Formats: sequence, C-alpha cells, structure tokens
Amino acid sequence: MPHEDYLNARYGIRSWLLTTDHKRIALLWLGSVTVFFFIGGLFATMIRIHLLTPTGYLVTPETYNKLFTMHGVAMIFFFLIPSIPAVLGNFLIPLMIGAKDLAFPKLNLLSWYIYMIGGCFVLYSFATGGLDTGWTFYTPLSSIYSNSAVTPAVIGIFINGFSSILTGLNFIVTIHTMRAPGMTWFRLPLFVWAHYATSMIMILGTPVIAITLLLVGLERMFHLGFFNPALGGDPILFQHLFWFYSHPAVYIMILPAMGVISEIIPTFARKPIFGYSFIAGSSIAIAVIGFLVWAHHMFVTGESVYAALTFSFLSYLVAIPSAVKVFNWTSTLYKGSISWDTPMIYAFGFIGLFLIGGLTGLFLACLGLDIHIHDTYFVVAHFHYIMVGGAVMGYVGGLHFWWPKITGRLYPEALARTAAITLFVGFNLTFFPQFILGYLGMPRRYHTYPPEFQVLNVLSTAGASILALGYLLPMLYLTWSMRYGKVAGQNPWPATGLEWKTDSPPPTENFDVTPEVTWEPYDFKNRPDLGLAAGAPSLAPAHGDD
Amino acid sequence: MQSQLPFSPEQASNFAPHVDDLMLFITLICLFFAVAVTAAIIIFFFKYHRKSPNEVGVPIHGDSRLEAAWMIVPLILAMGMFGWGAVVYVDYRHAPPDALDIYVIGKQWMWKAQQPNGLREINELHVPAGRDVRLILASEDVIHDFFVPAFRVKMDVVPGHYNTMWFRPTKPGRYHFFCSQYCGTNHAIMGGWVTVMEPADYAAWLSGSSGAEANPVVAGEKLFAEKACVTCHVPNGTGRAPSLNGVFGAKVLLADGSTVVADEAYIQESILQPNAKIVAGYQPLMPTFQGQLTEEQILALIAYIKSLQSQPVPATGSGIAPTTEKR
Amino acid sequence: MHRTGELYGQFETLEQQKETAALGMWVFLVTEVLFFGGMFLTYTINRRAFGTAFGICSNTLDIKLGAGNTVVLILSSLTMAMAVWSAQVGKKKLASIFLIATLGLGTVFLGVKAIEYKQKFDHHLIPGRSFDMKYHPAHPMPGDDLEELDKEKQEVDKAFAVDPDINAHGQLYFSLYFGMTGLHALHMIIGAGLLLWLIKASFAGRFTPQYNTPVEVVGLYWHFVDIVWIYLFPLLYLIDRHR
Amino acid sequence: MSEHIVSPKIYLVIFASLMLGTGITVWAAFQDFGKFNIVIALVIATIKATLVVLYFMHARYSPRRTQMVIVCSVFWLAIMLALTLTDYDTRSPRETRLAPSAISQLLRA
Repeated sequence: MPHEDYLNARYGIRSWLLTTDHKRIALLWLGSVTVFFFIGGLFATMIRIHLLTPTGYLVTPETYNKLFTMHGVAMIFFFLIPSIPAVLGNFLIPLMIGAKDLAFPKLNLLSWYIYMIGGCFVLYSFATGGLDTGWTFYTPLSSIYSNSAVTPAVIGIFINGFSSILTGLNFIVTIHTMRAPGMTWFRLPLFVWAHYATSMIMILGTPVIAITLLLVGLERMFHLGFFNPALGGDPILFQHLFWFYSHPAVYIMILPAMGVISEIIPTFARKPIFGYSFIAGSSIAIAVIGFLVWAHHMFVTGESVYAALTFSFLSYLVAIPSAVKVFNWTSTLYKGSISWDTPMIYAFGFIGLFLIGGLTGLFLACLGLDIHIHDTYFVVAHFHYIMVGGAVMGYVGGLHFWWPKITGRLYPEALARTAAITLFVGFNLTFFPQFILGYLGMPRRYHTYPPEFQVLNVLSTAGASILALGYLLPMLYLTWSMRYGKVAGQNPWPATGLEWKTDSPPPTENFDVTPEVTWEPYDFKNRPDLGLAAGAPSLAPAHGDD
Repeated sequence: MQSQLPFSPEQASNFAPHVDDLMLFITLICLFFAVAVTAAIIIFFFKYHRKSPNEVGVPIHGDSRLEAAWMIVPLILAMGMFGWGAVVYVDYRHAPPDALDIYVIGKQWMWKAQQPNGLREINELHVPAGRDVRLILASEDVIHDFFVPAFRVKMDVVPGHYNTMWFRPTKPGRYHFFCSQYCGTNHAIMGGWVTVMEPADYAAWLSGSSGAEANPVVAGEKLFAEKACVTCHVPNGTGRAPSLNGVFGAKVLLADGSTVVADEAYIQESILQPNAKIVAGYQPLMPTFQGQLTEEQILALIAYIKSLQSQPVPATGSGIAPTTEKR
Repeated sequence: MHRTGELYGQFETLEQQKETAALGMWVFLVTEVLFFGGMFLTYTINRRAFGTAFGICSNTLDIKLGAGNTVVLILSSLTMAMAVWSAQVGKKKLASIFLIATLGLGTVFLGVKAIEYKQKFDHHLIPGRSFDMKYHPAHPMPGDDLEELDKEKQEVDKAFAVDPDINAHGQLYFSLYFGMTGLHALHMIIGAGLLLWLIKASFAGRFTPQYNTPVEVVGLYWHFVDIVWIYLFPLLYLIDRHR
Repeated sequence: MSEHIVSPKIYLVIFASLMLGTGITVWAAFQDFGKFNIVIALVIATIKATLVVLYFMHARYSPRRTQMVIVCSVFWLAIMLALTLTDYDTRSPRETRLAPSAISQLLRA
C-alpha cells in the first residue's frame, strides 16, 4: 500500500519550488547549502595545496588572497550560518513542537529565495574578479583599496542577511505560538531551546551587519567617508559594527550544533539529559552574553585599555555556560545505556573538538596572551575547531540522526562509523598543527611563509586530504541510502521526541491528529510506546552493527 | 631565568617570559579539564556500553550542587586568567615615559622606520638591547599590524590613528617581524628584520660609523624600497613589472621583439626614461625618475641591481630572453 | 496548507493566527530597531568627534520643512490608529477613509522630503566631489534670505579657519543625513505600498471586527516608521539652533 | 484573550501630547542649555516614542511577551551604543583620530 508522505504527496518541479511545506523547504536548503559547502571546500583544498611549500605552490598572491576570502564568505555566510537552522531546524522544529508547519510558511519559502538571490550575487562576485578583502571586509581595504568585486559581494551578503532574519523571526514566533497542547516550555526538546537562542541572535545581530555592509557598499559606490580616514571616517567604527554581529554569528553556528548534540546524547545513552534546565538556560545565556564580547577581536587595534578590560572580562563570562553544557553532556553518560551508533560517534567527536576549540578561546580572551597570538594561525585553528569541529560535526551528526526521519531510510552503519572516525582524525591532523604554527608566530592569510614553518604546514595539508575524504564519504552513502537504504520505520533508535511519533517520512501535515504531550522530555522509563520496558515487545527494528 | 617553552619562538623582549608564563598557566588549566572530560567520556563509553537491546539508563535528572560547583570553579579559574592577562596587557599599553621613540609607518607593502636622529630604514628596524623602545605607528593606506614573534607583541597600524607599542629587547640578534593584519596582495611579504644591538653598537650604527650607509648596494636596496620600485618589481616575478633577479648582464626580450643586454646604461635609461624600451609582456606603467634621483642614487640603484645577479630567477616574470631564441 | 475562509491551515484558531501575526511584526520591528541602530551608532560616534561641522551643516536644513513634516507624520500616525479602530469596531467606510488619509499624509511627507533633497542638490551639499560648504553662501539662490546666508557664510569661514577639514566632516554629516532619511523614506515607500494593498482590501469589505489583522499589523509598521522620524528630527535638524 | 479596543478619545489625547512634545523640542533647541540641549531633545523624543508604542501600537494592552520583545529591542540597542562608547570615551588623547589634513601631511612626509 503506497503510503502518502511529504515527499510523494505531489510531484513535479513546481511542487518543490512553490512549496510552503517546511520539510520540503528544508530539503531545498539542504541542496543549496551543500553546493556552497563544496564550493568553499574546493577553495580550502587549493589553499592547503598552495601552502605545501614556503614560497607557495599553486597560485599567485592575488589568487591566494581571493581563495581564502571566498572560502570564508562561502563557508560562513552561505554554509555555516544557514546549515543547521535552515535545514534541520526548518525540518524539525514544527515536528518537535507538534505543529503542522512554521507560523509563516510563505516567509519560510521567501527566506530560501532571498538566500538564493544573495548567493547569486556572491557567486557573480566570485566569477567576475573574485573578492580579496578577507571575509571580514575591513575598511579601508574593502572600501577603497581593493580592486576586486567587493560591491556585488556586499550586496549579496546584505540580501542574504534578510534570509537569516526571516528564518529567525519564523522560529521565534513559531516556538511562542504554535506549540501543541501539553508542550510547555520546559518540555521542549533542547534542540528547540538552542534554536530559540540562535534565532534571537539572528534577529538582533543580522540587521547590524546588513546596515554595515550596506554602508561599505555605499562608500565604494558614491565615495562616502563613513569608514574612510581620508574623509574623516573611522575604520575602527567599522570593526565595532562588524563584530557586533560577527562575533554572535559564531554562536549562530555553534548553538544549533549544541542543540543537536543535546538530542543525540540522551537518545543513545537512553536516559534523561543531566541538568535539562541548565542546558536550556545556558543556550539563552550564551545568546545574551555573546552580544557583550565583540571587541575581544580588537584588543590590538588600539581600542582603549578600559574597553579591552571590559570585553576580556565579559568574554570569560561566556565560557561558563559553554562549560556547563560540556559537563552536563558528560554527566548524562554516567550510568547510561550507551550505544555506539554513528550519531553518538559524532557527538563524542563534537565534544572532543568543541572542548579544544572552546578552551583555546580562553587563550585568546586573555589580554596578555592575545597580543602575541592575535591574527596568527592560532586563531585560525581555534575558530576552525569551533566552526568545523563543532558546528559541522554537529550538522553531519544531526543529518545522520534524523536521516531516517527525513528520508525514511537508514544509512549503512559501518561505513558511517568509518566516515565519522575519519573526519575526527583528519580534522585534528589538519588543525592541531596550526595552533603550534600560531604560537611560533606565523601570521594568518600568508601566501608565503618563512621556511621554518614548512613541516607543520605539510602536516596540516596531509590532514586536510584525510578530512576531505571524511566529507565525501557521507555525501556518497547518504545519497545512495535514499534509494537503497533499509526502511527505517517510525522510531528506529528509539528516541523520545515528538518527531518520532509520526511516520518516516512524515505526512505533509506532520501529524494525523494534533498530538498532546503528557510526558517529560527524554524520559525513557515511563514511555511504554518506545517498547523498551522489560519484556515488552520491541517496536524498534533490530539495529545491528551491519 | 626563564626556561624556553617547547613550540615557542625565541624570547627576546621583556614581555616574552610573561607571555610564555601565561601560556603555560592557561595550558595547564585547560589540559586538566580536557583530560578530565575526555577520560570521563572514554570510561563511560566502555563501562556503560549497552549490554542488551532493550536496556535503559538510570534516570538521573541533575544535581544543583554539582551544577553550582562546575559554574563557580571554572569562573574562579577564568578570573585568574583574566586578571593575570590584564596585568600584562595594561603594562604593555602604557609605555614608560623615557622610552626611545621610533616612528614606524606601514604602507602597501613595506615598512618605513625613522630613528630618533632621523635615520630612516626600510623593512629593517634597529633597536638597542636593554632599553625601553616605543614604536609610534601610522599607516598611509590600509590597516597593517606590526608583529614581532620573538618579542610576543603586536599592534595594529590604523590609518587615521596613531597607535603605540613598546618593548624592551633583552637579547641581541636578528628577529623576524611580520605584518599581521591582512592588507592586500603582498601582505605576506610585508615583513623584515628587527636587529637588536648592544647599546654601544647601536649608538655607533646610529652615527653611521658601521659603514652601512656608505655601501652602495645597501643604499641602493634602501632606495629600491623607498622609491617603491619593489612594489612592482616583485622578486618572485608576480608583480606588475619584471623581477630584476639575475637580469644584470642577461639579454632582455623587448616588446618589439628585439633583445638588449642589461648593462649599466640600459638600467640607467630604464630608470630615467622608462618608456624607451618596454620589456615584452609588460605595460608601460613605470613613472620616470628623471630629476628625482641624484647621480649617486642612480649608481647605488645600479649597484643593487647588479647584486641581484646571483639571486634565483623566477620561472616567469623576469623579462630575460629565453636562451633558445638567442639565434 | 489549505485555507478555510480567513484561517490559514497551519493555525488552529483565528485568535492564534492574529496573535502570531502581531508577534511576527513586533519581532520584525526589533530587527528594524537594530538596523537603524547601526546608523544611529555611526551618527553618534561622528557627531561627538565633529560637533562643529555637524552643527553648521544641521543649520543649513530648513527647520520649517522639518518641523512641518514631523507634524504631518504624527498626524498620519493618528489617522492610522483611527483606521485600526474603525476596522475593529466594524466601521468599514470610515476605515477606508482613514487609510486613504494616512496614505495621503505619507505622500505629502515624501514630497516635502523631495523638495529638501532638491535644495541640498542645488546647494552643492550632496556628498561627493562637488561637495562644498562654501558654495551656497557664495551663490545665493532666488528666494534666499540674504541676511541668513551672510550669517552662514561667516560661520563657515570661521569654521574653516579653525578646522581645515570642515568640508570632509560636513560630508560625513550629509552622508549620514541622506543615509538615515533615505532609509527612512524607503520605509515610508514600502509602507505606502502596504497601505495601497490595505485600501484595496478595505474597499472589498474584507476587514471585520473578527478579522482585521492586516490593518493592525501594517499599523504597527507605520507607527514604527513614525518613531524613527521622532528621533531623526531633533538629531538631524536641531543640533545647533541656539547659536 | 479578548482584544482591547482603544477609544478614539485616547488617540486624540496622545496626538495632542505628541504635538506639544514637538513644539517643546523646537522651542528648546533655540535655547542655550549647553550640553543639555541634546539630553533634552532625546528625553522628549523618548517620551514621544513611548507614547506611540504604548497607545498607538497598543503595547500597553498587549501580552507580556510582546512587551518583552519591545524591552529586548531597546536593551540590545543600548548594548550596542553603550559598549561601543566604552571604547571611544576612554581612549587616551594620544590615540585619538587624525584629521584628513594630518593624514595627507603624513603622506607627504
């Protein structure tokens, strides 16, 4: 009997491009962010190959500068920021809170189109002269001195900002007004809490980067002087405005990944998460305190000593909620029933890498140390540990975890575990040497470097080739599994969330009847429907180590 | 005495030991937490591995005392890091009043320094050991950053602002300095050497008795940078003008297909009437230096270009005629 | 999602739908506050640094037009609020009339703004190569108050003597003036488009005491644009009037 | 929650207050209060904005969460302005901004 779900409810290209179904829109996002991920990845590959030898191996300085700029722009604005919220968040938030859709389905589709338009502008900039300002667009390099295609790029990022804003707006309103009966705030999955916090940042921060880049664009087009010292403007003001968004933007990337991990760990340890309210609260705390720390990117710009002290102090405060999360995840494992399924491997990988990324943040927040390691490879390693080791591990882990729900199929388990371990090893080999490079004094964004740095650079490039393999593998077997994977069933793990109470893949309206929530989150003991009670027939399909 | 941390550059300023101590302090704390958490995960991972398919974990919902502990303890440690870091930073941002003032100007893509007596240097900085030195930093175009790893200090050079930084070199020697704030195409080669000298040597060098100024090759090298020749004549051949490595005495292929031997006369002509002979593959972009250079300076430049004869010739961008086309 | 009457499929009740729409607009307005906030910050930093230049430039604006426009915009807020009230109590005709009045007042505001922009253009006060604060005092336009102009000339000359960069700083003021009022005007134009759509729906009789969410939500937006102007007026027009 | 309908009378009172506020702003701008001119202007503007938000935009009669949203927007705007000013207000005079003419002088040096 053919079962009707959101994938086969309607057919044809129009049914996808004009859909207002959050699940289909999530898949549109999945496709487009994957394209940008591989574009950014291609640039990264070329960067690593180029840095094999001190004099540079592959490209001219101009091209190298364009490569790292375009790598940053593609990865940050067009992959990392939308990745988890727009793909997993879009797909799961209505399912998790028991709603038929997001509050504003048309705005949701519009958000994707805005992203695509912004993306086209940026790709146009890449194709016609490239972009060589660094993803940070520091003035006056970006506003006057750069000869590359800065204007289309800033217009593209400006436009893309509204996509982010609309997604965040939709999530906030949905979480407030669309919850199913019984779904109280403290029964919300932690994934939803994390997305609530993320959306706050999107709403409050994104408009500032939009206006800032608009001013840079105007400055370039009409020779205005907001940030141009030759016309009385101030380049430091640009940095304040830029980092007011771009520091919290890091939390846009990492908070949703933390949400994913907070779902995976209780599921595969089969016990309630340790300190639910502390994890939920720490998400909000990170979102709020994250807005108070931006000028720690500016300790050596000549900002006032008083401001530097303030921002360093506040930066240390934001470490606390992050630490709370790590400790709570670890404690959740205590006396659990831990399975070694792929999402759990990703969760462990995430904790390990985020731990290093987060702890090295303490080095950079330290004023006395920052005067040495600022703008060196130490910083590069640090933020890759957070954004790639953290956010991307969370994203890929989340994709695996919810893949059965999204496609109705299971991925090949053994292959997936291999890929997860490959990613973890490759990542560390790539980026750990860069911490040492940084402390030794190698500045970032160098197309050529003194020969004494070569060994570590070669090591890093070698690691990157393993890392690349780790990304290609899931891409291949996940695609393969869409057609050939084992049929998953409603709740293969089993997990406790509302999204697992509907079919896989879910029907267009998500639930046949509006569900009513009567249980506490992550409660395995009092959920006979999960089939885990002793002696009860198991509803979960056997999930062996095939 | 401080012992050197592994994986750290040489310690050559008053700040270096402090920064390395901070590094050690924070590393040890972080290592403790990293090892503790990782060990816990690995132990739980094996100890509580699921034994039967329907097994469920023990429902433990949390513990407020534990939560309080792991908020307060890290907070105290973090405040320690903040406090110590702040002490070093505040010291760094307040130069001693009697420091030696040296002006450093960054421009795309070179550093100009001016010693207290007016002596100018390009991509070089000479400082006396044991003396507080304050650099007054200014930029002519975009944001740069003056970074000396061996001193563990850096400061952005921001157009429209005067930033200052200070240090007290402790060990004579030559140390790399870098531009550490991305500033455009040749950001990576915008660096040079800090030379820390014994105070007596420094005084002698300042008064010119070291003979550096008298050497035409050195003077020519300075001029080559000062007149911004180097911004186009990039040694690795990637600039808007041909690399001059190995050019002297070689045959140069011109735009009209003919070749010319690069001798003193050709170089002089190229400096004063750049458009007289254009090297194949390049645009006539070079401004004339007629009336802007003294004879002595032209000679110095020629001497410098001669000295490049032994430098490696880049595969492309040199302007030297391929040997096969000699006949 | 299919739609039943005025109720969209993702909602359970009209009540929920109305609350959701209002909350959505409020959250959007938060974004707008921060969006304008970036400009206000740029303004603050520069005004503190270049108070003299900002004062002189501010005095070249026509305070009568500025204050008049403030009155027009506040009046339009009143008519907008009345339109919401009319829709809520079911006075369909009155709602249409108030909506049209709001649109009319908004258009008047934009027209006055256009006149002011044209004046700055004639006076060479558009940022760019032709920007020159000395131009207008030296080249009076028909209808100018020559006495005022002479005062302005003296002021500009005095400022130039003290600060040779006064032209650059003046350009910063006018960059911000055009940036902020331009962005505000853009919001007015978008608001006018929304009003047109409301007027059309209102004539079709779609708004009832049960269903008037669009009027209320557009009303929120319109009032927000009014608030921005309430700040822009003193910050741009009234910097240094007391001298 | 039933919707609260604000009566036209209140609207008219608010409108009158706003007009009065505008008048006072213009009048105050022509008096010399030293550095308090800007303070007075901003205080009046804030009072006017508050009236618009509370009555024209019905915030007074809105659910608590709407009021929270409003408070958030003001709070974050304050963060942005205040923390940026901590930098600008506490710079040492040595590191203040150079004027364009000083820069061109530097370029000639």
